[in-house]
Amino acid sequence: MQVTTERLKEAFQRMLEIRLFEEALGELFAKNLLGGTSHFCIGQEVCAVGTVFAVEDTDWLVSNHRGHGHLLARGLDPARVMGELLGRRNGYCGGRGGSQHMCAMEHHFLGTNGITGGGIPIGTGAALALKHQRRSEIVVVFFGDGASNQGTFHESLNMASLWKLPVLYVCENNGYGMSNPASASMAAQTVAARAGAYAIPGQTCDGMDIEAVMGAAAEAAAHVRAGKGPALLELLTYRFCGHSRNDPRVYRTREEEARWQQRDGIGLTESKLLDRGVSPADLASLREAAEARIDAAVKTAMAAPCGDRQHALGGVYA
Amino acid sequence: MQVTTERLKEAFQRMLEIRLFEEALGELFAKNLLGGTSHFCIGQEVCAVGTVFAVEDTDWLVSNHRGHGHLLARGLDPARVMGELLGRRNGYCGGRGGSQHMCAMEHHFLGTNGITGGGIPIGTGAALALKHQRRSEIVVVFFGDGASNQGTFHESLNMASLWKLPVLYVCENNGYGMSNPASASMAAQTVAARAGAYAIPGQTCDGMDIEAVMGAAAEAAAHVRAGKGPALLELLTYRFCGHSRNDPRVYRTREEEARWQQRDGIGLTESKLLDRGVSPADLASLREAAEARIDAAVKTAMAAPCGDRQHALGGVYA
Amino acid sequence: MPETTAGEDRMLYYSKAVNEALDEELARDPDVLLIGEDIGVYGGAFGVTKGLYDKYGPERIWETPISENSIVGLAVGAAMMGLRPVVEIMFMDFIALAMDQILNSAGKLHYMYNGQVTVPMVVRTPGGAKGGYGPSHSQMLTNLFVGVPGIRVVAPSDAAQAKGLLKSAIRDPNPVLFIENKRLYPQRGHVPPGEYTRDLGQAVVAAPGSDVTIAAYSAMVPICLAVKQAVEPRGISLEVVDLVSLQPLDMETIAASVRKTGRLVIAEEACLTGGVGAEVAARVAAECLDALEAPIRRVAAHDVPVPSAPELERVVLPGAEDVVLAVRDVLRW
Amino acid sequence: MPETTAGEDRMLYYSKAVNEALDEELARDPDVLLIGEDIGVYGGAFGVTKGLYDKYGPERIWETPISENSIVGLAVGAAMMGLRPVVEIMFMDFIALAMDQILNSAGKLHYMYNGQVTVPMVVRTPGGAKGGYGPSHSQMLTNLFVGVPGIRVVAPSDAAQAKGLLKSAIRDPNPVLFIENKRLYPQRGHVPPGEYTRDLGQAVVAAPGSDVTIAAYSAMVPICLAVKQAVEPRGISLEVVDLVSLQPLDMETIAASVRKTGRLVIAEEACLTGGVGAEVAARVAAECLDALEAPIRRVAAHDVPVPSAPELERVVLPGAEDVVLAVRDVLRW
Ligand SMILES: Cc1ncc(C[n+]2csc(CCOP(=O)(O)OP(=O)(O)O)c2C)c(N)n1
Ligand SMILES: Cc1ncc(C[n+]2csc(CCOP(=O)(O)OP(=O)(O)O)c2C)c(N)n1
Ligand SMILES: [Mg+2]
Ligand SMILES: [Mg+2]
Repeated sequence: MQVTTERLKEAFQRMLEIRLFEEALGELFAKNLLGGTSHFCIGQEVCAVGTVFAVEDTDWLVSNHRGHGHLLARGLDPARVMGELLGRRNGYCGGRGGSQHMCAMEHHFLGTNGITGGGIPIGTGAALALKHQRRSEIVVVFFGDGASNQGTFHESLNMASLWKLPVLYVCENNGYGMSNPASASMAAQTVAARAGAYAIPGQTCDGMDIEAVMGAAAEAAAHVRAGKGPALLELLTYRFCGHSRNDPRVYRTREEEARWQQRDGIGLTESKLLDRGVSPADLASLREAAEARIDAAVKTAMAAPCGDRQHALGGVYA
Repeated sequence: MQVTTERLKEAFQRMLEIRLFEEALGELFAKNLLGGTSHFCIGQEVCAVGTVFAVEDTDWLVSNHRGHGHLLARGLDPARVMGELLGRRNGYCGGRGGSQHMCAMEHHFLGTNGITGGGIPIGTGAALALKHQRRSEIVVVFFGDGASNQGTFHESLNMASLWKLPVLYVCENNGYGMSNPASASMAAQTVAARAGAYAIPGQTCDGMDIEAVMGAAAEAAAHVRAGKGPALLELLTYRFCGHSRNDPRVYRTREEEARWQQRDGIGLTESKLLDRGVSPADLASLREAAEARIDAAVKTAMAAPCGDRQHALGGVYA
Repeated sequence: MPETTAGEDRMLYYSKAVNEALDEELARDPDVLLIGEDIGVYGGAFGVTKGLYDKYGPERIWETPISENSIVGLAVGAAMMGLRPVVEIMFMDFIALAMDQILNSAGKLHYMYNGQVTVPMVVRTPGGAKGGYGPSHSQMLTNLFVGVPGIRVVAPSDAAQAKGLLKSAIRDPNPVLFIENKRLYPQRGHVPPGEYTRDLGQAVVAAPGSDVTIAAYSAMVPICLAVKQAVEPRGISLEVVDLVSLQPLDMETIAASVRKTGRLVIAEEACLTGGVGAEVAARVAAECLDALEAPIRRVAAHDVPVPSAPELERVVLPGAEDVVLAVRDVLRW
Repeated sequence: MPETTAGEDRMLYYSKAVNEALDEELARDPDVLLIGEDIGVYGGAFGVTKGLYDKYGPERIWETPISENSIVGLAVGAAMMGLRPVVEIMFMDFIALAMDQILNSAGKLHYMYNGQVTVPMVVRTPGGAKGGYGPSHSQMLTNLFVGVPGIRVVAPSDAAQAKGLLKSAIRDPNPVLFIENKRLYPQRGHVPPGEYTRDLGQAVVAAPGSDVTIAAYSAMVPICLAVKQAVEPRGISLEVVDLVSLQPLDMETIAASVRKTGRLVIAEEACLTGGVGAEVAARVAAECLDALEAPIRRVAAHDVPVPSAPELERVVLPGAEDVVLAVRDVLRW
């Protein structure tokens, strides 16, 4: 896939926005302005942006607990995503869902999901609906290496393959399920190696290289869109941060982290842009735009009101 | 594996007993002397006897809903198995469990299981215990092609492989999960093809050939017993009967059934014995012994009393 | 399965009534799909979907591998996209495998996604024992669902209800757990001709009376009706209230009956502890304490797995005698 | 986590008390294993298993992939073979995934296999909300388990109980669901030194009183104790009964208290409908109707998913004010 420089710049800015968004979130956590927990995707921005940019805006996304990147990559309003995290009325779910339960139907975003592996059958069912309705969109389901050990992975990929459903399974293999190294959680060496058990194409791709991800995702999406059934795309990546709030990361070494950080996908993208002749000044203005956007988002969200008693108690039934 | 003629004769008689046992059961059903339902293994006797005969009597067995063959192959008293089916006090579980929930710890039989796929993690956990206790036995888990689509299959095989647990997974692929053809339920062509996803050996074997089954099972069991981790053995077989009571078998043709019946494992074993020079008279006396044993078992079971109120209500907690 | 049809006055098997509802809804609305195991040519373990595969084919009848949790998850995803999937879980016991998708997805999405999606799906499943199916094939697991917000639960007790309620359930924008009953499948009942639906949230006074209210659901309703007949000659008048809806409970109908009779017996096939009966009793005791002339009696299965032997099963499950004893109890007070 | 230790008089975090129980039982009995996700070097999502992996290694601490149903199934199989596995389910919400193995295996095997096996396993899991975890990480799902025969359910409300009960649970021959609480983990309490166990089936009068009985469990107990203190100056004397055991319920202790006070409030963090409170209310109404001077009041979460925003969460969950209102209600009668 040939990625135009314009598109690459957009991707670069979007990845920056995601990172800045989560860094801002980290500060809010540090100031105790947020309750609960949240899972950052710092380090994995390429996976979200590369995949989402490679498919159509009308394609449907299903995400997991680590969904901020997916949400922002899809073009949701950062102020409303932040509002949701802060539990505000302006949030996409009015503060009811929070980080792990955020949905934006207007953006064809079917939701983040707090149950590891829980989104896999839901996305598969959405694909079943698309097939039934003879629509041309596809579904992209994001999940992690850890989630690929859940029974739902097996059950869903099997059915999707049998029925040739239009669904692209994207596994962001960041090497760990929480603290558990992928090598200790998966008997197979890669998640893609499991594709054979479902007679679907499985491919492993460098998840730090935006062009590689966009290329692999576009190819896999084309296969799916052509009606040939599901595909499994594994993106090798790394989260630079802890699993969630307050993770001292005892299960891995600082050296390993440093090694991966040298291959930071945002930095790599920056180099690509410089190589393509984009000027440092241009890059700086992209960065400024990203910063301005996130700053404004945080302000808007912080200023938004919370829901009231009726909002808390109503709307359980349609 | 060289199977001695003596052993082959034993296997032959045992398979006959299983078939006669279930035919007797069929008559009891026809006379409405039994409630509920039951799953016959007529046609699949080779799988049960071949596998169970290939492992040690102290190895542990976990079975599924179609367990009469496994129970009898292991040498349980047919009168007590029949008693259990008839809900009698002499049954292995005093009539509480019935066909799908029968256990015989004295025979290292960890139970049949009415939840499709439910026995797979249980057997895996038993293997974990054996490993923890540094014991030399292994666990054999029986299940069907249909069960291999449950999440527990995926989850359990993955963990067993990671931890090199001493468990042999034996899939009796009889081509159908109830009415659902294996080709419509599994995206992969064979169950054994799924073994690769767990980095364990997977082998498909003719489930109508007793020597082949004994050989393959012995080999797989040796692998497992040597501490090399689990193995998956798929036995291609066919149930000549319906899935359960009152199955009109609309999902398959009489021609297909006839084709398989020509390869009846009991008949094939008989031919093997004749080829080895066993006389027809010898075979007839094996048959008579089997008939006598099952006749007696039915009589004993029918004469046994049912449990009382206290038996129904007590013993929920240890 | 021969059906007597006398003009408009049709006697249908409960299973056939369910089948008719499915058939009519499949015909009416192309968004209705069936999803489940062995629901194709086989027609389901209890024959409920018989004929529908031939009529509607694989585009409408999705016969699945054995994968309960994901099957329900599929339905959730399809429902979010606007379809109206109807899942069959072959025996209610197996629904435990799908508990996650029912509890954490189906029941929550509409609320937690702030109304952006509805989840118009139905999970049909037969509960209850039928003489010898054993511990993993005989449970009435209503206890598991009374505490799950966001889903509706209905349990029809006869053919007419089964048909009307299922049609309503399919048209309802919420996830509905539709509890059938193996013992009711072969029972016949009058079914009105043509199109009709039934209110999903409404209890029904199945037979009026004045001395004791018996609140029951599913297969306990015909048993209680039989008890009513049996004790009538002794001058005892029972009012049988068919709960129909277990979530929400129609407390109005129940309370009105209790206020009339002053005495309440609740009869269900589920285990005693933590059951629908507990909730009804707790609410009645809170709302109608003044009207109660005797302690409420609950009739339910013993808190024991359902054993396989029919002789043992009969001991564990509630029967007519248990209802009679409870009635005697509340009257003796 | 610094711990104050003044001679024998130790103040331990609830989470540390659980940790001590695990540590002592691992040391005492080589058949005790821990099984769960991230329970190794990470020490569990709430730090409860911290240090145990270093001490006991992978032969005793089985850190698993994310596979809840099979993890519980593994424990069942291991328990049948004589081990005493202790499973950690990271958040109680995820237990829905393992419902099948709990309901259809763990709870049934001893009975249905006619006593040939026992299933001495524990499933530990933290229930409840803690300010912002959201709908899939905040539930107190006791409602799902009150109707599951064959398992014991305990829910300790303080550190001392947590330690003693967990040790008893591990030694018990039955499957035990051991419900911890995220909000209690960082609370400290006196823990007796050395070896001790606590009776798994016994409720405890946490604070005696004479006007109203409040029956509560888990994190609602400290809330009710605070309410007791708060209303005392107004001359209202509350008796707080800590249920401790939810299955079986210790009706003797509860009934004795109700007979003394004549008034009952039940407080729990689970959803109102179909909860432990319903069962307690139903039993008290049946057994002590004569002693009741006012209708029983239940305080519980609204029948709503737990929203993520802490402000909304507070509305949905029961708090001290709700208990106070309920007390006022039963006294005004
Ligand atoms: C059913 C369930 N089990 C466990 C968890 C706790 N949990 C949240 S994220 C996570 C790790 C997931 O790993 P992976 O799928 O690799 O995604 P990653 O966090 O690495 O992005 C775990 C164990 C959960 N949320 N749901
Ligand atoms: C969880 C669960 N789902 C469905 C069933 C109903 N059922 C019983 S056996 C069976 C088919 C199993 O197929 P397979 O594993 O191939 O075994 P076979 O019957 O062919 O021996 C089904 C669907 C069940 N008992 N448990
Ligand atoms: Mg990961
Ligand atoms: Mg099969």
